[in-house]
Amino acid sequence: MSGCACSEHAVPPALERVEVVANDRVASGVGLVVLHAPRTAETVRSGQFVHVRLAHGTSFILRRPFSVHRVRGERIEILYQVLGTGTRTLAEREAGDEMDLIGPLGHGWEIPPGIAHALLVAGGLGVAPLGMLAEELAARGVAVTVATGAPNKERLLVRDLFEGVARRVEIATDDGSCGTRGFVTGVCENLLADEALDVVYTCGPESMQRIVAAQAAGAGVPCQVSLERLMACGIGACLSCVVRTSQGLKRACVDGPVFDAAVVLWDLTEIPAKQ
Amino acid sequence: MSGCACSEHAVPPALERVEVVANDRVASGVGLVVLHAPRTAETVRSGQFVHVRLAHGTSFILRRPFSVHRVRGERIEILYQVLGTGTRTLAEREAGDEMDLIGPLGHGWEIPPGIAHALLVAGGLGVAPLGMLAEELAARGVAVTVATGAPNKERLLVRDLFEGVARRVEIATDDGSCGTRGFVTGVCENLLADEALDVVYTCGPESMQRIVAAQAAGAGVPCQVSLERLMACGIGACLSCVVRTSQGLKRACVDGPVFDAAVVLWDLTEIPAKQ
Amino acid sequence: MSGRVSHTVDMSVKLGELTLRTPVLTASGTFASGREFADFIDLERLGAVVTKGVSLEPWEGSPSPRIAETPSGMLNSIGLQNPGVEAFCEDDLAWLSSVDVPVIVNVSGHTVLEYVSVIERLEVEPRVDAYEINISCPNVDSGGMAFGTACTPAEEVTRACRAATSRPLIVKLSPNVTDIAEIARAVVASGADGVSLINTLLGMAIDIRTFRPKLARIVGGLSGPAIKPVALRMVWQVAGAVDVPVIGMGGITDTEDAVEFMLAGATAISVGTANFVDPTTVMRVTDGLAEFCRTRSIARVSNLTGAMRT
Amino acid sequence: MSGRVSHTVDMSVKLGELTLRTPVLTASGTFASGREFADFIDLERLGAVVTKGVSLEPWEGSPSPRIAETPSGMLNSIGLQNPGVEAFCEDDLAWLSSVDVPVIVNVSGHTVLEYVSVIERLEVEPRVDAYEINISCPNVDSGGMAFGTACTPAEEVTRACRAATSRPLIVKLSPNVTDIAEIARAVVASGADGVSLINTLLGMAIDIRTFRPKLARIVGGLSGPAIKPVALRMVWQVAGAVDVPVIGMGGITDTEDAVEFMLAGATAISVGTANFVDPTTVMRVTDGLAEFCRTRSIARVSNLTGAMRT
Ligand SMILES: Cc1cc2nc3c(=O)[nH]c(=O)nc-3n(C[C@H](O)[C@H](O)[C@H](O)COP(=O)(O)OP(=O)(O)OC[C@H]3O[C@@H](n4cnc5c(N)ncnc54)[C@H](O)[C@@H]3O)c2cc1C
Ligand SMILES: Cc1cc2nc3c(=O)[nH]c(=O)nc-3n(C[C@H](O)[C@H](O)[C@H](O)COP(=O)(O)OP(=O)(O)OC[C@H]3O[C@@H](n4cnc5c(N)ncnc54)[C@H](O)[C@@H]3O)c2cc1C
Ligand SMILES: Cc1cc2nc3c(=O)[nH]c(=O)nc-3n(C[C@H](O)[C@H](O)[C@H](O)COP(=O)(O)O)c2cc1C
Ligand SMILES: Cc1cc2nc3c(=O)[nH]c(=O)nc-3n(C[C@H](O)[C@H](O)[C@H](O)COP(=O)(O)O)c2cc1C
Ligand code: FES
Ligand code: FES
Repeated sequence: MSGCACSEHAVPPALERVEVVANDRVASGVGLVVLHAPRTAETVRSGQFVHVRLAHGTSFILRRPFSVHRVRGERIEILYQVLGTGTRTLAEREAGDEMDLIGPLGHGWEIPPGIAHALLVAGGLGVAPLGMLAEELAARGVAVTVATGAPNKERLLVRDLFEGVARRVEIATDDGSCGTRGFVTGVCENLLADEALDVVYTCGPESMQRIVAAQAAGAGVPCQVSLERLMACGIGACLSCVVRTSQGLKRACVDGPVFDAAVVLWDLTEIPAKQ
Repeated sequence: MSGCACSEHAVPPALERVEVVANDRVASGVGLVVLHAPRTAETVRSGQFVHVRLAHGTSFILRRPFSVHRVRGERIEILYQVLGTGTRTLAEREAGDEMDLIGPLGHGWEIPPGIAHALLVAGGLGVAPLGMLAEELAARGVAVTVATGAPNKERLLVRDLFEGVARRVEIATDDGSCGTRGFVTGVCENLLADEALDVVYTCGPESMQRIVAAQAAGAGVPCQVSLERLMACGIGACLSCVVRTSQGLKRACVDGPVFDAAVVLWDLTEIPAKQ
Repeated sequence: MSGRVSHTVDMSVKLGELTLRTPVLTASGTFASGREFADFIDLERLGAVVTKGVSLEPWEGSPSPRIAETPSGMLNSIGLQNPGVEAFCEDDLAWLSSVDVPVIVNVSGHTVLEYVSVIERLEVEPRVDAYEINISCPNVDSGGMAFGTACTPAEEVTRACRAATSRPLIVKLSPNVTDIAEIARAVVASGADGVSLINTLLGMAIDIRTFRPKLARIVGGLSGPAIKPVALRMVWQVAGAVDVPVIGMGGITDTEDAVEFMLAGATAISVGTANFVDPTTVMRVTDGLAEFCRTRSIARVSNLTGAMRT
Repeated sequence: MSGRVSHTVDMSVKLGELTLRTPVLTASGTFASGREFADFIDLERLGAVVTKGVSLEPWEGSPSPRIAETPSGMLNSIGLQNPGVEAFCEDDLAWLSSVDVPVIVNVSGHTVLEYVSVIERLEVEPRVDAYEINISCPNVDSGGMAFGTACTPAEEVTRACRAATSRPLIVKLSPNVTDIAEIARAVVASGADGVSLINTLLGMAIDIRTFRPKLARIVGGLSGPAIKPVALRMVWQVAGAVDVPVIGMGGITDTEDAVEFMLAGATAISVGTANFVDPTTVMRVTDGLAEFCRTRSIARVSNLTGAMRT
């Protein structure tokens, strides 16, 4: 996050050759890949991402950005949704396969000193960068409340992780097959009214984040959002990933992906949803 | 071969989905892949080839032509040299992998009725389309003499197959590590003088085939050559593979790859050697 | 196929007077006259067969090597090798007489007169449904692309061909120009009933082992998926510039590609290089287009033409 | 590295007056001013850093989405977003002052006057070694490519820039033209000390789910391996047409690609899109070129320039 305290401690990114340790389907169209990536595992901060080269040759050339979902020793975990060429290739990778990534990248979540209670609001795959954050907050003694949404029970993700570290987990499904029927923004609204919160962290579809940001602003709680943009370089050189803010155009890859919701000028640049 | 009797029996090519049964390194830079390809196995004739799709996606798009080396039941064998992108990909394929091919393609070797003794002259990978031929000739009671050459003993290919079916096998290596020291054309010259031959079949570098053709012509023995050209379609539609003959331009993929040496107008269109 | 929607899609498209069963054609020079593909597909399900280029006299074409593979594409310098219009009528058209599919003959020439002479010979053949005038071949020394890279020669060829026939006349445009829309307007003003694009982009490759060009003719035409973005842009520009049907091509490999070209403004599309990769491509794309429309309740495939929203 | 040959290769090349340590440069707009790559490579081993395009005032660039992936390539419509020449001098040039590498500043403008004004501001900066005049950006509405697709405007910009500086002046050419050699001759006659090519090919992609163009600006520039054959052909044509050094680029990803461009006539080469794929590409290519020469006993890398045998 531009100008935030954490940037001072950020470690420069490096090209790291990594090995697939495991790669499993965890929900319909969603996989979890575990990578042996000691340098990234040691240096990554919650909310940062890695830029992964999924194929050699020239069939598709660009890397793909993925949040680091969790760290376990020398391993990092990536939670991914199978959408197109790149993520299809990722789903085919098996234990022992090698690939390379650039990381850790971007400014992650900011944990303001002295906070007592944080709300994490996730929509769908938005849970990915919130996993590490939930663990880190809990480890620091910050009370964590989670609101997480999915189309249905089968596509609800990482519930166990959240239930392991959070004080309260509220679930919303479109069809009501688990938790409240409806969108996660409804749950969020209630929690903002219910709980004494110091900060809101959110990730998910941009339209959802925008609503959460407005709700938080309405409740007077600071909010951090994590925005996706199409990325070529991932390291700040190409300007493909810009986000409009009240401080001018910012690069999602180095100035974000996490931004203070208060500075974001929401527009229609969201990546069209695939499904 | 244009206008030869065998064409009447040729079966139209088809797109066949095949499975890798085994894929092993058989010499330095050379592999043998066994494919479960029932239709091709049943219909292919010696000297014909298959056009294999080694990759999906668009990194490299063209198929690769390979001679059918041997047939065993529902399986075909391809002997291949690792040279570039395509053959490197082929070398990585493992048992169980699927791919598709178009085949059988081209006019293969012609076995004139009533012949008693055939000479097969192979240079390097030129052994590939001669394997099936040697077996077929032997099965028909034709005496087979083989002259085969390689840079050295380690790179000598399919000696066992030839020794199993041929009456006489003469070997030439550039460094003399096996058989005569020198080129296979030297051995061929001697055999043409030594033996009463009805036909010469040759495959290998075009410069070598050209010499063998001249030697055979000098000895008054009919000679068939198998020519390589860069091929896009493999089925006669694109005209990328033309061979100059006294009967005009012919397509190596459908009018060849086997041609009567007497009609070939040798020129400098040979594919430059990689090694 | 989705089980929920069952209405059939009207796959026909109109190329001027000509009504085609489907918008899926073959790109000239990549499909011969169809015979070689009859082992793999049902030719009668095509919108039309566009034949290889035909000239007045037999052409030898270029020396070998004639192709080279490049990232997501290939270069070719076949050089319009063909047996001449007479042999074409005797062999290819005769063979096609037993196949129920429209035939568009791709016409080549070194001079305006040669184009006209080829058309004159073909006028007596009932099996010909339309002409595609190739003013964009990068692989012949005179004629070919030279006609397609400036307005005046393009107009001259078109006018002369127009005078020689009342059959539908499609002019095939070269992408190797600064302003393809300008050339398109010029040929339409000169009597073209439609335009097709793109022909290949002029390219080159060098063998770093031998220091020689990979093609004997040094330069050749780039085709395949690599050129798709350029082709699509040009189809969009041309469709916005002229009022005649546009046949779009350049790297079409699957249904998605075909849809993109139609959305950009193509009335019909041609499959070229992909025929070499998968000889059943045209059937896959035909079925895919129908399915694409069906699942979106689009009644007519022609509704896709120019439907891009900006 | 082969153990048998141990002589060192002279990797320096001359771009007019400028002697570069190696022929490997960065392509404008793909490397910012090098800072972001300092974590991955040793900038001082580069032939030169070619900066992103700089204009007089800050430019906002194009709306998002600004990129789209295509077969073996990508489209971009960044639209020359940059903070203007003043901020460029304060930030980028200041940062570069501690790095020992030649700096070539890529100059953009909407008008001839704007190009000149940018140069005038940069003339007082000692850290600038040469200018690359971008008359070929497809992503701005006025200026940019419009200057690069006809001789007269290309000549005007070049003459005006020439008058403003005695530093080496390189003009970056657009591939979206009928005859790039003609434009090259025109800019050299107007005072260019060198030419660089190619900029991106104008292309387009459509999202078939939304029926919308994938780029907010509809069209954008195609780069990456897909365009290599076209770029190589143009470098060969231009190298044969002018007597000044040619900087070749377009899809260079590895040593083989770089060798091809030099054989075709390039004195130096630039790596663009490949920097995104592998940020160490320039180092790989630098080492690879030295090794290529070493194993072939080629004493000077510059001997490769134009060494294609036809
Ligand atoms: C900072 C960041 C973190 C992300 N973290 C995750 C994560 O943890 N888990 C996860 O599943 N996804 C994540 N994404 C989205 C993920 O990058 C895309 O889903 C993925 O790139 C799609 O690739 P594809 O080849 O399958 O799709 P295709 O559509 O075939 O890709 C084509 C191009 O579009 C780009 N693209 C497509 N969708 C997106 C998208 N939503 N965001 C960015 N680029 C896109 C691709 O990178 C590629 O360049 C993240 C994106 C960003 C920017
Ligand atoms: C009829 C026929 C039968 C063949 N049989 C065999 C065989 O049994 N075993 C074997 O090892 N090789 C055989 N070859 C050669 C084989 O096709 C090439 O070695 C292979 O295509 C190289 O592909 P690559 O991707 O590894 O090389 P690359 O050089 O990367 O390929 C680039 C392009 O050049 C073509 N190409 C390169 N070398 C050749 C060549 N020598 N002949 C034809 N095309 C080439 C490729 O097909 C491709 O289109 C045969 C060729 C022909 C025409
Ligand atoms: C091998 C080959 C031969 C071609 N011959 C012709 C031709 O004779 N006449 C013509 O107008 N276009 C010819 N073309 C161009 C194609 O018809 C088509 O315009 C071009 O290849 C782009 O489409 P694609 O990318 O789908 O191949 C040829 C293309 C190839 C690859
Ligand atoms: C994201 C991006 C931004 C670019 N910006 C510029 C620019 O500012 N000025 C310029 O002259 N060229 C610019 N280019 C063109 C490149 O410098 C180069 O000419 C082109 O991309 C071809 O090389 P490549 O295929 O190696 O990328 C840009 C290219 C890309 C991909
Ligand atoms: S992805 Fe290149 S600047 Fe952000
Ligand atoms: S490879 Fe196409 S005609 Fe022979």
